[in-house]
Amino acid sequence: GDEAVTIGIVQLDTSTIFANQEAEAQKAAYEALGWETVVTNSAGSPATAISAMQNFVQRGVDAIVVQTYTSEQITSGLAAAKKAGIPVFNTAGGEAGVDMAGAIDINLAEPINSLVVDEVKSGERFELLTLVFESGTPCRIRNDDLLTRLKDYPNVTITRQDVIVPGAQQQAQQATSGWLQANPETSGTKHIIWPCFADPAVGAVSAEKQLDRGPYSMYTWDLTGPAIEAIRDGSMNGVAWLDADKSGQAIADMIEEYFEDPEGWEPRTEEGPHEVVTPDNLDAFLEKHPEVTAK
Amino acid sequence: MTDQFALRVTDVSKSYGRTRALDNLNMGVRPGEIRALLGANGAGKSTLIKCVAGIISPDVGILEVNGVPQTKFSVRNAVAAGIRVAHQELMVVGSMTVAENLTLGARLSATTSSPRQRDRLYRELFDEWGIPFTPSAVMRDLAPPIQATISLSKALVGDSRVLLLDEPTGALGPVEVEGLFRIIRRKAREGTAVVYVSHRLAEVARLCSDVTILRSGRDVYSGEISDVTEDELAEIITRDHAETAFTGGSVRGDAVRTAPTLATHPPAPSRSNSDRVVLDLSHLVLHSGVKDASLSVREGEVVGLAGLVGSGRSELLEAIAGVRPIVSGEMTLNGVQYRPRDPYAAVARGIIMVPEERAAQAIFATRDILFNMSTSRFRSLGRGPGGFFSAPRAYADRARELARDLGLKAGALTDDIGSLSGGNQQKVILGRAMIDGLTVLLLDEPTRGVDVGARADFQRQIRELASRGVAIIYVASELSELSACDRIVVITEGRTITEAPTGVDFNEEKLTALCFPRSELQAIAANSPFETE
Amino acid sequence: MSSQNVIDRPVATVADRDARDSAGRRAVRLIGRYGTPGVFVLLLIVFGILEGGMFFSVSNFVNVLVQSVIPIVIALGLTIILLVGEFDLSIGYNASLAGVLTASLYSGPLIQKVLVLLLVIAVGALIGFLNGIIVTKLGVNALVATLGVGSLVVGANYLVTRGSPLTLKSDGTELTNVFLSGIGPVPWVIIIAAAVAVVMWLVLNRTTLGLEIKAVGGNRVASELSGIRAHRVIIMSFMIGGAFAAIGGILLTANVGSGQVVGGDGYLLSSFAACFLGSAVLRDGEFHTVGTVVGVLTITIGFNGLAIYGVGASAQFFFQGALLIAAVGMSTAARRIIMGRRIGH
Amino acid sequence: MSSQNVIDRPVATVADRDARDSAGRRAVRLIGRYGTPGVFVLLLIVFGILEGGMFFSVSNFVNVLVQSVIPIVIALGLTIILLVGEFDLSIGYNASLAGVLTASLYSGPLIQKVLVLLLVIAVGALIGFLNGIIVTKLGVNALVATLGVGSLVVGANYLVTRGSPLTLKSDGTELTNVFLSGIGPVPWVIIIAAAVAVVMWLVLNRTTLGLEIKAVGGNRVASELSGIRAHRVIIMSFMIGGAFAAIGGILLTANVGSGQVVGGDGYLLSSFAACFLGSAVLRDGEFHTVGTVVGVLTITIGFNGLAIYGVGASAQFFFQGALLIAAVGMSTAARRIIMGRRIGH
Ligand SMILES: Nc1ncnc2c1ncn2[C@@H]1O[C@H](COP(=O)(O)OP(=O)(O)OP(=O)(O)O)[C@@H](O)[C@H]1O
Ligand SMILES: Nc1ncnc2c1ncn2[C@@H]1O[C@H](COP(=O)(O)OP(=O)(O)OP(=O)(O)O)[C@@H](O)[C@H]1O
Ligand SMILES: [Mg+2]
Ligand SMILES: [Mg+2]
Repeated sequence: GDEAVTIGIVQLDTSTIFANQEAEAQKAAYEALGWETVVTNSAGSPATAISAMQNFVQRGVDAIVVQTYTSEQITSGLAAAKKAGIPVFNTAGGEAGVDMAGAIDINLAEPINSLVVDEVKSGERFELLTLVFESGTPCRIRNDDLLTRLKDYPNVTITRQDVIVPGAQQQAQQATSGWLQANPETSGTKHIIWPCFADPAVGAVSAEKQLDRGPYSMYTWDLTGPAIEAIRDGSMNGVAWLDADKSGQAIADMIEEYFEDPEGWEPRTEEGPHEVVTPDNLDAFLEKHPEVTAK
Repeated sequence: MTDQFALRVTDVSKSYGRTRALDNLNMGVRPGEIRALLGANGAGKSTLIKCVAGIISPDVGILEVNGVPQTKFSVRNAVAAGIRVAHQELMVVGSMTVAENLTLGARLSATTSSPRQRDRLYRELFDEWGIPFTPSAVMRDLAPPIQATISLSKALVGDSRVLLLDEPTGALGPVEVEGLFRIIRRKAREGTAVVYVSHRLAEVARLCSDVTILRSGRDVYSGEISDVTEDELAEIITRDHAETAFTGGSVRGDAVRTAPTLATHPPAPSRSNSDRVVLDLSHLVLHSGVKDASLSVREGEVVGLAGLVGSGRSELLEAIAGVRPIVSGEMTLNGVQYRPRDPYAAVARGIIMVPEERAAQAIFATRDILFNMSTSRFRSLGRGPGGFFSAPRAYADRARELARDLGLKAGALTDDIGSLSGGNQQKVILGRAMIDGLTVLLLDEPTRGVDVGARADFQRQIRELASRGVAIIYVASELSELSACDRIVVITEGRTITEAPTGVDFNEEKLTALCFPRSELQAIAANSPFETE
Repeated sequence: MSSQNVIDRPVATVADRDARDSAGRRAVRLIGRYGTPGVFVLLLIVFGILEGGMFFSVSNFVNVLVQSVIPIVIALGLTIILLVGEFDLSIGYNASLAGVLTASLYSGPLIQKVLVLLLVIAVGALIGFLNGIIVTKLGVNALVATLGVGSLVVGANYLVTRGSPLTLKSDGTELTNVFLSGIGPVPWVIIIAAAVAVVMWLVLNRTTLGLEIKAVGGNRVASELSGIRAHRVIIMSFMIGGAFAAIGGILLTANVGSGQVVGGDGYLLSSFAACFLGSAVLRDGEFHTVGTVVGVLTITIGFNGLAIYGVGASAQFFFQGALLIAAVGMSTAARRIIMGRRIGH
Repeated sequence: MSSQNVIDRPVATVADRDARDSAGRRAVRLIGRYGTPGVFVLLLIVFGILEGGMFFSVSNFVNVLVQSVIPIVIALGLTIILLVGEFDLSIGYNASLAGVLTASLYSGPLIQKVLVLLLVIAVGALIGFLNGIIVTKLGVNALVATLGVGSLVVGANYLVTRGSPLTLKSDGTELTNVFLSGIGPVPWVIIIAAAVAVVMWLVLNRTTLGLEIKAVGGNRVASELSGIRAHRVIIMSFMIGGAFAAIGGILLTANVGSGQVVGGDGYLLSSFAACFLGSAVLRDGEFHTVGTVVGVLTITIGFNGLAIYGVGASAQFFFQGALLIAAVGMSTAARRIIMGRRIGH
């Protein structure tokens, strides 16, 4: 675009829920500011993300927002942007730094993992199943955070099962039912399931239902329609909800602020606006955010 | 005979791109008539049959069945009009049982829908044929000849007004042929009009009442078979062959004029004067087909291998060519033990085979003549260590020589192999087999589906090769072809039993008789179904 | 491929049928015929020993069957496409789309729900139809064609969902119940899957279409010369395959109670593997109903056992790879020995 | 398939070679011959109009080339495998593994770095070797064999990475520089890719191996009866294909600056599509070097244009699908018209 400001969004993929919601929210925010938006789906591949960034550079966008990818994953993309003097912002890719002008952290590892810690504090024996999609940055960040937090809780036995995309859901289902078979109900032992994003969570729930076990404590991310139902019927105990609209607004504001004075700009990272929804606060939450169910 | 034509073709033309497969063709067949449809390779026989069968539609022309013009061309309409066709291609699905294959054919011989009745019809047919009917057998488990009969039976079963047979005997042996002729004659008596395509003129003379000869899509002769001799037929078929002699045109195709040498040679009636045994087999046994084969070939000798189809001739050749592992027995090449691990090992020792199924086993359909001729010498002519780099020029030069020697009829070496007639394709394959240091040449049915003209040429080439000292084993189901061999070895049910006289003493009937296992001879005498292993 | 069949035809299996056949060769042939079933039993034994009751329990047995249901349905659809000699890369996306469509539309009075399901299946068949048309009429290689169509399907999926999963309407419970309730310990889905398998078996073995499918797959030219309309048969096969994928997608939504955007994508490779494992069952390398079912069960049991044992991701991949190569390799190698011919394979 | 070719192909080309042919047919044939290039030019024009300077700029030209480098290298490897008549589902995983291996090992003195690169390429070739052995010696269908091996490769990948990407060591800059620096505006990678393409062209058109590959791909049995060791040729092809995939993986790491666990997987389908687009270039449905390169460029330009133009996610999927079907469909269909409807199509 010539005088109209254009923002290029490199979307993680079209199947990760928060990626979609957040991208949508960004678009809305930019449009509100009268800006243009160009979105490219990187299909989860850093190389594609880099291509997308290079293409944006060609188009001469005024700023690029990259979802999830960390700066070492997209080196040459960042280089291209730098050469063209285009600032790169980032959501869910961890800290902003030398080559990232700014970042919104929407991985929300802390708020959920602290809930897990709260439960295992009791000191009873716990069987914890983690369903991890390691190659997905958010999952990795969340999982690493969990492990550091649970280091000093010997009463928790962690079983890790990896899932990959696509197929995370049925893999999670198989992994969970296997885990449930291997860890039958025994007095004094509690079960916790920790899926690192929506798909495995859905799979885990249906495995519980299938074997008619639980529902056990389940902590996860992405507050989707299905998740709300799961919280209501008690099969999920804590789900992080990213206030996509607010975080979209936040990145928009950050970029706007940057444009006011590019030279004096200091890279900074903000935590994405969010809430943790539990069975207790579910109704209150839905009161407060009718848009969630509206979507 | 009525004057009413059962099948009438008027001014039918069909072109494929530039190729005029059919050119204002006219032909009429009356009920009860068995009309031979002859012509060189590429003359248009199969094209005509495909038109009548409704598989392809002519560009122009009228096609009447019992005086009714066929407007809409489709397989179903043709069948409805009482037309039954056995195509040149084997019409079987190997992975399915015989019964399933026949059910597939049902819509083509749609005489009845009830499976039981169909089964009965087929049983009667195969009884008449003298072949065991095994509905439950999986097609690919059966011998090639048996498969062929099943493919044919789809057209033969039930009633029909017009019966078209495209080279039906190509894969059959004497027994199957006799049975087939019986059936054809019976159908003719019942008033079916039969069109019979074949390159075997002897057969034609025995079976057919009338004849139509095609040349490049035109009907150049029509009349009663009794009015012409075999030689005359051959002469008409081959006269001024559509294709022009290969002129040694450069690879790029611009024609350079050089007189064909070998093709004009007279057949050399040589008896090999050397007694040096090149290849010797003793009591060879294979996993299948060959049970006890012994024979030896001398330098410059052409040994004919006579046997019924399915007697294991191909297996024997394949074992020599390194295609099949040997269970027991000995092979020696020039006195030293010879046990090829694979065809590569055989070719390395100058032993190479021209296989039976040209299309499936020999032709590189998407490539040009040059490529098809050179595959056996890519490395030997290649440049650099171990012939690492290809040598297009060397290949081309050699191919041009061979094309000239073989009297290959083609425009340029860069023409597509598919543009050649069957006979000339076979010459290309022969050219491929003429590698440097060729010691033993194995020919399996080299003239199958090749027209009479091309055959004569081809036989001359074989002779010429022999006179250069190459040892040759020659397999042909059409036994008359073996007359020119120096010796004939008879193989029956995988066993080499005896030798048969050649040259002047050659006698086809005697030879045929020798080929049969005793049990089968009796069976035939009794003309009742006989056992095959 | 077929050019090789042309070669093998005469001799290979003549020897195969030969009554006076050596014991050794007969043994080899057994291996050839029972490659996958062998592996299957092996798995049962190994996991039985390692995990005992955990593995050999009614609940786990049912559990394995239930987990096999969706892959079985989808793989059966692929089987028919492979049988006709084609391939379909779009079935996974097809299933995903069906899943989200079901989730977004399934509600209201029973009649409407039934119509919705029929509609979804029709959409699946339509996608198959598109594949078939492009493959037959345009003559595009099946892999490319279905890759392209698959991409269109994903696009449609994204239009419907905007990338977020869709919850099944609250009145969609009887759909989810096919997994949760049933006759005694046997959930409805197992019965449904069994029915689907029977239907497929009948189609392939008791109808003319089935015969024509095998014919076209076995020898396209011969079948066309026999008056079979290969184009129609191929298109039909793609449509059936698409419809089955859609049914799989519906069951997927029934299973998790929501329409997952990429829920079905993962089934492509696994059903593909299952079909080929199945081709190493009983018949000599042909695709067939029973084989595909056994193939799916083998894979599921394997993963279930591994999951109970709690091994990591890499082990699972190794398992799948080894399983494929071992089972299929065993039978092909065995067939090869019997063939007694050194070339063409 | 081949059995049909045996029947149709020859004559097809007879018709194609036709000189004295109607103008209409000649037009159709042009489309047939130049289907992909046609689409290619079409894209240039459309995007040129829509985006003008943005699209038609030296920098964007270079940009497109750079983006094509990795797919070109991988697709060229696949080309040789397709030419020999086989298929390889493992190249994507192969590239991914090469990527992570490079990231984890590439460091230290130059000599060591070179050795590392050679090692990585060797591993790629080894994977190809494994594929080749299973396909030839065990006689397993290439799709299954390579799916199985691919599965093993992914397993190995997980063993190396535990699933998380590996960052290139700090002293690995000259690797990343092949993308960032070069001669004038031309980054080194473009030169590398050009070199790779030339090598492949030479192998296929100037060596005996190239001829043997075409022979084996053209008619396996006939080539073996001509004394060509088909097994060796096939194994060689798989090894070359694997090595090229590995090179692609190395470049991937160079591009991304880190080893991505699934980084290369996506290249399987795209290079596959490129090869088929390429087969519709100039020669009649035959795979060749130039064609593959054009195919990759067509795809890249398509996506580049879309990205610059900025269409929505779903639209991107639609375009990708349409692009594939259109380009390949156009040329195959055109070729079909020339030959006239025939059996076996
Ligand atoms: N499908 C096709 N496409 C293009 N040309 C064809 C096709 N089929 C046959 N032709 C050409 O048409 C001509 C007649 O072919 P046809 O098969 O009818 O000859 P034929 O008399 O059956 O030869 P043969 O005795 O070898 O079977 C040949 O020049 C052949 O190349
Ligand atoms: N009637 C039969 N039933 C089943 N198998 C048979 C029959 N006759 C022969 N065979 C088998 O077929 C194979 C021989 O077929 P093949 O065609 O190679 O022999 P051939 O003598 O070369 O005949 P052809 O002229 O067809 O080449 C052998 O394995 C033999 O056991
Ligand atoms: Mg013919
Ligand atoms: Mg034979």
